[in-house]
Amino acid sequence: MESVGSIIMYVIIALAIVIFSILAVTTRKILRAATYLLFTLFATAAIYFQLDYEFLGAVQIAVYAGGIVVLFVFSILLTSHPGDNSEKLASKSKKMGLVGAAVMFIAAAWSLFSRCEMLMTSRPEMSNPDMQRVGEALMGTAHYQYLLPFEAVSVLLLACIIGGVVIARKR
Amino acid sequence: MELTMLYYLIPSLFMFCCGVYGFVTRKNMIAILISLELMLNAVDINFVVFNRYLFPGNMEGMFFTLFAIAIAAAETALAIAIIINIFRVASDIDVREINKMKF
Amino acid sequence: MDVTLPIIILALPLFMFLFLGLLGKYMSHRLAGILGTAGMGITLICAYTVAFTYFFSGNPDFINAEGERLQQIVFNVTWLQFTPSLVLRLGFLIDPISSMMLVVITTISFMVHLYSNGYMRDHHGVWEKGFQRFYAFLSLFSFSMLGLVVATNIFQMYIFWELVGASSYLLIGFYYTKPSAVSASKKAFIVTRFADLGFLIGILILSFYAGTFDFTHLTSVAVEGLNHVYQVSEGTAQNILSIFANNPASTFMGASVLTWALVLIFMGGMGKSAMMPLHIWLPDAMEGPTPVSALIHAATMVVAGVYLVARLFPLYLMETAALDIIVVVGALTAFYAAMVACVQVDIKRVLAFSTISQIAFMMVSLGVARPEFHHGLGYMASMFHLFTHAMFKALLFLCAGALIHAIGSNDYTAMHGLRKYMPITHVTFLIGCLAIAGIIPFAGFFSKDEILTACFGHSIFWYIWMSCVAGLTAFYMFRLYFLIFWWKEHKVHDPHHAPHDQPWTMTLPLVILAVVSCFAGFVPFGNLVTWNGHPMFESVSFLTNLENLDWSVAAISLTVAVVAILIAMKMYKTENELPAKMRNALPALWDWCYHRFYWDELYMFITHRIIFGLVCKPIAWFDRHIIDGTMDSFATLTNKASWSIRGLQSGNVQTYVWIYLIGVILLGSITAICLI
Amino acid sequence: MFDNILIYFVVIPVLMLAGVALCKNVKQIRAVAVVGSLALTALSVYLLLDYLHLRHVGATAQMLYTGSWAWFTPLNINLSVGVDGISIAMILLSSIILLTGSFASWTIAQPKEFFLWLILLSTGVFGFFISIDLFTMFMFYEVALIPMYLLIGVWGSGNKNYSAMKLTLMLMGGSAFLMLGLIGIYYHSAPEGQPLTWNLLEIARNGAISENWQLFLFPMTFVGFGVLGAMFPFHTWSPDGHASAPTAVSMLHAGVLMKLGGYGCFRVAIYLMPYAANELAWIFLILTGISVVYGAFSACVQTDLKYINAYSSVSHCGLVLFAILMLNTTAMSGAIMQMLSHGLMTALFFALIGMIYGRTHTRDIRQMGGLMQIMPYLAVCYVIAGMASLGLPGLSGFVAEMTIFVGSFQQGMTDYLAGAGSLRLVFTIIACCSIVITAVYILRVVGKLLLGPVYDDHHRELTDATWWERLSTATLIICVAAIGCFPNFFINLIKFTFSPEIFSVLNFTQHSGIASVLGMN
Repeated sequence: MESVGSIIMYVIIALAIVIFSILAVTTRKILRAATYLLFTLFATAAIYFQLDYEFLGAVQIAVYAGGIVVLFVFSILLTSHPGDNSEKLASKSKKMGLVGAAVMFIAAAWSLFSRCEMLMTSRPEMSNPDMQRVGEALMGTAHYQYLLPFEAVSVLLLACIIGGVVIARKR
Repeated sequence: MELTMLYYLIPSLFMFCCGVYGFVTRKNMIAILISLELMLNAVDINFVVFNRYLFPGNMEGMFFTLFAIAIAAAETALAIAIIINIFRVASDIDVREINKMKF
Repeated sequence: MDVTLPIIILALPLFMFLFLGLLGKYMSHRLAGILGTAGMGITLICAYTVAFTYFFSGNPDFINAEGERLQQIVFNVTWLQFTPSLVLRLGFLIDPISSMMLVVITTISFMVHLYSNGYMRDHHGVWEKGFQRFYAFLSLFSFSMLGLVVATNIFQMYIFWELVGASSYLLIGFYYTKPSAVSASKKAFIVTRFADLGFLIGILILSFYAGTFDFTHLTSVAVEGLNHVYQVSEGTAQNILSIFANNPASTFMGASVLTWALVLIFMGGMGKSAMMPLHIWLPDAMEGPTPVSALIHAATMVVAGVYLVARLFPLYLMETAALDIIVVVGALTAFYAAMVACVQVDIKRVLAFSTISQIAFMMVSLGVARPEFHHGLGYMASMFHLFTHAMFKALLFLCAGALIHAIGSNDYTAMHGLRKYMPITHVTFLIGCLAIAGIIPFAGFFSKDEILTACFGHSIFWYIWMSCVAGLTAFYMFRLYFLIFWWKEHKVHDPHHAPHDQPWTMTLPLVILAVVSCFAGFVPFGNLVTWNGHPMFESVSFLTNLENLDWSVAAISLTVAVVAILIAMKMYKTENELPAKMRNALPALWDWCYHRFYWDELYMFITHRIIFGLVCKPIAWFDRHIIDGTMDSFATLTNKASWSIRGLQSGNVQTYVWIYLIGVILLGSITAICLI
Repeated sequence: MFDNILIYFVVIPVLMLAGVALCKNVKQIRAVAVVGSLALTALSVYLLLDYLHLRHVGATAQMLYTGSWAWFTPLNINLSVGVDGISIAMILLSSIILLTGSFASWTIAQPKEFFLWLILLSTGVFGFFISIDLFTMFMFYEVALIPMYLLIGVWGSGNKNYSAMKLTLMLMGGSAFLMLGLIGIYYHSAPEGQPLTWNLLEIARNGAISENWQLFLFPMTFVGFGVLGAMFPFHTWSPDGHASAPTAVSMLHAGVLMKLGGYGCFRVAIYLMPYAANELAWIFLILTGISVVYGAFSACVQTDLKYINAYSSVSHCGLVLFAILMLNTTAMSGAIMQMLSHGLMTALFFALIGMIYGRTHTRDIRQMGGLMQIMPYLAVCYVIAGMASLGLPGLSGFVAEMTIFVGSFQQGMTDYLAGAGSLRLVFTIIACCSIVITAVYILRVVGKLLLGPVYDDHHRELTDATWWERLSTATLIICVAAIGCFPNFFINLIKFTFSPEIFSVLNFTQHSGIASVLGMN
């Protein structure tokens, strides 16, 4: 049994995710969409916190909410014509998208519910992964340690930095 | 009431479907990118949830998410660089117009 | 026999061809002419030596104790080995007919070489363009023709047969800037090529059954070293016949295989010797320079067909059906050509048709020859006529060349009354005409008389037929003679440019050939050339031929000839209305003769309308549109299929997502359904 | 490995490739190409003499100079080499044509790239002829095909993209069949339980391909090689391809590459699958027999010089395959002679056409005439080539055709008398007819193009051949005349292979396969 507080917390998080997701994809002003995305990301971070992954939550806030959204905002400001930052959606494509998303949602939800028992296990106890464990796992080369992907990602990031500079540079 | 996996998977699924909806309906490339981020986030949540509920002793899900976040950041940065570049060339970022590279 | 002379006979002309052909343009015209003529002169001497050695030396290699002439193979080198037994050899065979042909070819060839030194120049002494080339081609032709007659086997003959065809092509087309010469040369080559197809298939059949190409094996027996009795003994005949008879396929479409082979081989002869219906190339071949016509299209190459049949005569004797075909073809051709010759305007064409007719005489003579009658008189007569005809027809052509050279036109309408201006030509031409008309004692009389005798012995019908042709011959030749030299006076506008006799290089051959034409008839051919090598007469003297004449036949033919000459004289000696009246009396006949019975038109129709129009063009169309169209349609189909699915690759990311989504949902539902 | 002389036929072209790649200007490239191809020619002449010497002193092995080096052992792929008289003849032909082709492309645009591809192509050709391993053979075959696309597509003329694409696709289609056939042969190359092999000689020795499999694999390989040999109805790449290709490529393609088809047909298809060769010969006899007359008839009405020659190649190469299918020593020897003869002759033709085209800028015979007066050397060479083509004795065409006709006729009559149907006989006679049709189209061209009055007065200013063109054509003419004058030398070189001990198909008493199918008795 969970404490009532965490249930209330969950409800708030879930509502935030649902509402801000919908708003992020339906709002006509692109800057607002970015803002709603930010809220969704915050809600996601909250989930991580609630599931005891504090480090992950922190990364989520720092990288996603802090970095990516700022990038979005910048790019929106750079690419939108003044006074023309809204778009009209064709109702047909809207409907189609809605139907597609709904079908997908129903199908996935149905398959989730059809395995309801399996998913109804209670949350096991877990010691919060402290920074030492995270650090060791990230920097080790043994089983369940991730130095290689870490390096790969770092190289990727480097490539992205260079790529971003090259692409965005003025000729 | 107990907060089982299902309780976390449903909002994440919802988020994912919102991402899909946004991806197929929006015309602005940045909006599409935002939708993409939503989908990524939903997947991240799933990883974490599964890790937390099914293999609490391990950290694969968490690390996967961690790397996914890093890669998403890289990808977004690059995508935005491309978008800005396209905007420079075409002064428009409507995805329907950007089809010079088809066929 | 020593191999040196035979090798020189073959190698020297070949060398002269290569020498003049490759280096000719670096030497002066005069030098090329002198070299060519000298080369031919040496060949002539060698050939004469060989022939006279063969005929008169009494060497036991050449003549046996019974006085029978033998075949001897001087050398025979393997050239191409088809199968262990079937070997194509190149060699040198001497026997009566090849020796005789050596004499004929080298004589005429030398005369022509000499004559061309004068002919291939205009009145101001400027040499014709390509003079060296002309001599090179003449040498090539001489080489090929000599190789043909000394062939030891039928395939060697075929090889040189093709080579003479090619050199004839080159020489007819000597004036290659003239379209008519080009098309004439093309026509000559293709028509003879078509005939050669028959020859080739005939050879293939013959060699398959007989297992050899060699004449010695095909036509004689009693192999003793290199000497072969030139005779088919009873045993061999049975042997060869049984080869053909013991096979299950020995008859094909009602005729024996041997007959088929021989008829097909004769078809090759028909092509080269311009027998109907393959004669159409010869009149056109007159587009070549006149010396060439004299050499190739009167004296040597065109008699190759006769020579071929004579060569295989013992085989033909085994299948007389083939000989009957030869008679019919020959007789029809002789008559047809004589008819046409009566109305032609171009003097070379008249001579060409006369050639066709005379060769047909030889063919008929071969066809009617049987051992039973006068020891194969027809064979001897044919060879005799070949010999005399070569001489007097070459003479006539060279005279015609002199006339053309002097006048600058081929038509008698531009000549008339030339007897005063060109006396030597006049006399020599007259001798030629008398010889061909068969007036005693000129050469043609004796040989033609022998032919008629042979026909008489075979069938009275063909005798009468051929006598008529002989009469026609006398008529058209004297028509030509009178129209050129009499009819009316020649109008000369400028005395300096009056027609005149030619330089000595041209006159000398005329005189020599005229003398030969006067006396060639007295050569005792019956003792030299017979089908089995057996001499016909016991003793030989200058008058042998005269003594052995069948005077009843001779008298009739003489009468016919004289009457024909008189008619010609009446009609053409002075300008009168008679020819026009004749023409108007039988307009259709005249028309048909004048247009050579429309053979050319028929061939044009067949080649252009049927072969080109109904075979080649449809095939080419079929290839481009059906075959290639099918191949292309594979490509087009693939292309179309690609285009039709091209739209899926729209470049629109959202479309891809849609497709992806649909795929995911479908896959998911399928999985779900399967799991349930 | 490098002690085997044969390997140098691949090494020298590779060195040439490197040399051309390092060259700085056109003179160096020409030097490398000429020196390299001269070296190849010298090497092949040496090989020929040495081979004759070895045979003379009593070497009786089927292939001499054999060698084998493992390449990929899990699939038993080796680089196996070995030659007999036929391969040597083909190698000699290839090197001569490469040499003359280098001269013929003396002034080509972008010489470096051109020669690189050309030499790569010839590497494939030489490799193919020295290989006796099916896999390496196939590989070299492909190496020879691919450069063709670029050579035609880049340096060609006219509708070159279409032609290059068509040629490559059709030949690739053939390769697909061929690969299927070769792999099939590989999997049946040895009896149950023994290691599989790609080696031709071992496969033939094992004789393990079952009759049913032969019936399947024979058409695959025969069609595969037959496409390259321009067999009806897969010949349509030939006119377009040749018409568009640059001179040297046409020469090499018609002169050598098309021979790969014929060579492969007897070396692989007939040699390894004698049973099926005997059973199925009738199908291909009909097709190739049609090729012979069909190509000739088509050539009669073409107006483009290269088309005429391409169709004539269809006819002549059809005769090669036709003769091979006679399964008779004489005819098969004739087929090899015809390959040599056609290779040299058609190379000469294409060289001359290229030279004429380079001057007049048209290949339409209606637009030209009287070239004999303008460029006598080229015209005389053309006449000689034409004479060789129509089978004038003393030139190569005659001996080849006559050997084929004699052999085919013998086989046809044997069949016929043995009650095995008259198919061979009938088609032999039909094929004989081609000599007349050949004369028609050759003389038509000669008459229209070279003789007669000058058609276009602008042509009067054109020049005759340059020294490299003279060298190129003279070499070919000498070779053509050499074969024509001394055929027995070549026949003896070839004949060793076509003995019944080696070609087991020659042992078959004529089977009634043809008769039973067509009901001809």
